[in-house]
Amino acid sequence: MTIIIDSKAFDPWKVLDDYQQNMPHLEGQYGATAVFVGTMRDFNEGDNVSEMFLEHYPGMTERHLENICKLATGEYQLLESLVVHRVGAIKPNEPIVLVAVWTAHRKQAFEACREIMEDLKSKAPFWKKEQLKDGQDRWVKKNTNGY
Amino acid sequence: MTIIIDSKAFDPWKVLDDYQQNMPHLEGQYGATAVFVGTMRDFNEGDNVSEMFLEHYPGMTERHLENICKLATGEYQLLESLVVHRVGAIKPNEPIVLVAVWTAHRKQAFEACREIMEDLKSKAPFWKKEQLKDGQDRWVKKNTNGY
Amino acid sequence: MSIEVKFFASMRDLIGDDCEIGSETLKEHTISTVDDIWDHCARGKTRPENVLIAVNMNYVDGKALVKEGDEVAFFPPVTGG
Amino acid sequence: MSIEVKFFASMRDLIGDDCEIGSETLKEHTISTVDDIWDHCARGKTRPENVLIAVNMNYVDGKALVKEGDEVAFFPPVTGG
Repeated sequence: MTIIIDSKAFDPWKVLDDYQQNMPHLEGQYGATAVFVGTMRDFNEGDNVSEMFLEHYPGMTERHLENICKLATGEYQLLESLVVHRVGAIKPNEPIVLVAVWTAHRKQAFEACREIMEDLKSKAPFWKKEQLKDGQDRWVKKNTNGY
Repeated sequence: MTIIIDSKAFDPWKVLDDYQQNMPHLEGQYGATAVFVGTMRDFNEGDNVSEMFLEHYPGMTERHLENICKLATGEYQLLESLVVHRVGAIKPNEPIVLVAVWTAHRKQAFEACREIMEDLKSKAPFWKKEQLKDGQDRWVKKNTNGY
Repeated sequence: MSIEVKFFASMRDLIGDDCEIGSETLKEHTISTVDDIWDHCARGKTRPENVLIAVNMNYVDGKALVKEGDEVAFFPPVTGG
Repeated sequence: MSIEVKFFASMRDLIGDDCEIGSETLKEHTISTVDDIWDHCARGKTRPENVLIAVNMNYVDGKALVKEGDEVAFFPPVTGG
């Protein structure tokens, strides 16, 4: 189980490649890997967005992400899990979040990945401020429901 | 929309990296990517499995995978989709299948990825023959339900 | 023109190689449905209940009609992914 | 010992910087719940209905008791991911 909060841009496929190479003890055990990547779009609620700033609550954010992954690990028998989340200034087309889980069977992988993502969206203290193309900025007021 | 059936081993993260680099027209449009990777385990139904052989029905398999992706594209407004499936001899810890979809919003990505995977498991003509550690081989009789 | 009949995976182990049914045979044996094809090619073997059938790569059931030029396939439940 | 009060995102724009409530002030103003903390630090601002509250990084509601040494945070609905 690994939680990374980072202000640097990351390549989700490179991160997954590296992470999986450090799982030799799980070779032959996992039959299913489910991954979600959230990427910054250049439009939201009908407006063009040129940049975004992601604030978080240092300490609380890490703790809640850890709790979310621990709960999912028990409920879905996760063999491994990885969450990476950007903070700070983000440009369109850059990944914001990566959630990956490894399980024996696919049902658990699909459900755990989605549940971690939804819990993150509703409980992990992150806040987005969008900078619009016209120069204005605004806090995103609420998340969309993912179910 | 791309369907690949290949007898060579593939690295899912490398494949995704390459594929996404050829999607410049979609930059800033997709907010969600959902990925599933099915990997060969070294045990199944209580037995140690040393190798697997994957047979398919050339022509029909491609066609049904295309149909599955086309249906999902309409139902879930997929911006892009990719399915890669191994055939032939496969060793434990090698990826068997990769399903990836790109959408504006996460709900569609999660649901489409899972639905494509379930449809593939129930409709795409592939058959697994397992070679057990004790030298015997056997056809896998049926798939587990993923819901 | 003839009908090409294919067997895959455990169905091939059960029945044997693909079989081709020529025009003459089709007429002589009044083969008009998938069920007729099985009876002709399966050499007395009982068809497993869960067998899947495709005509020209589309799923059909045993009552489906076949005609010259068709490709018919019998196979067990699929187990890919 | 004191209570540290933090505001995040739009809540910081609304209220201003973090505030620290010392022992003396806590006693003088009989501050014992999160609601009391808001009234003391928010300078008359109405608390938005959907505000989230954490004490020592755990979610609580306005009736939650606070004590010296606690860290209290007010923030809007989270919007990460």
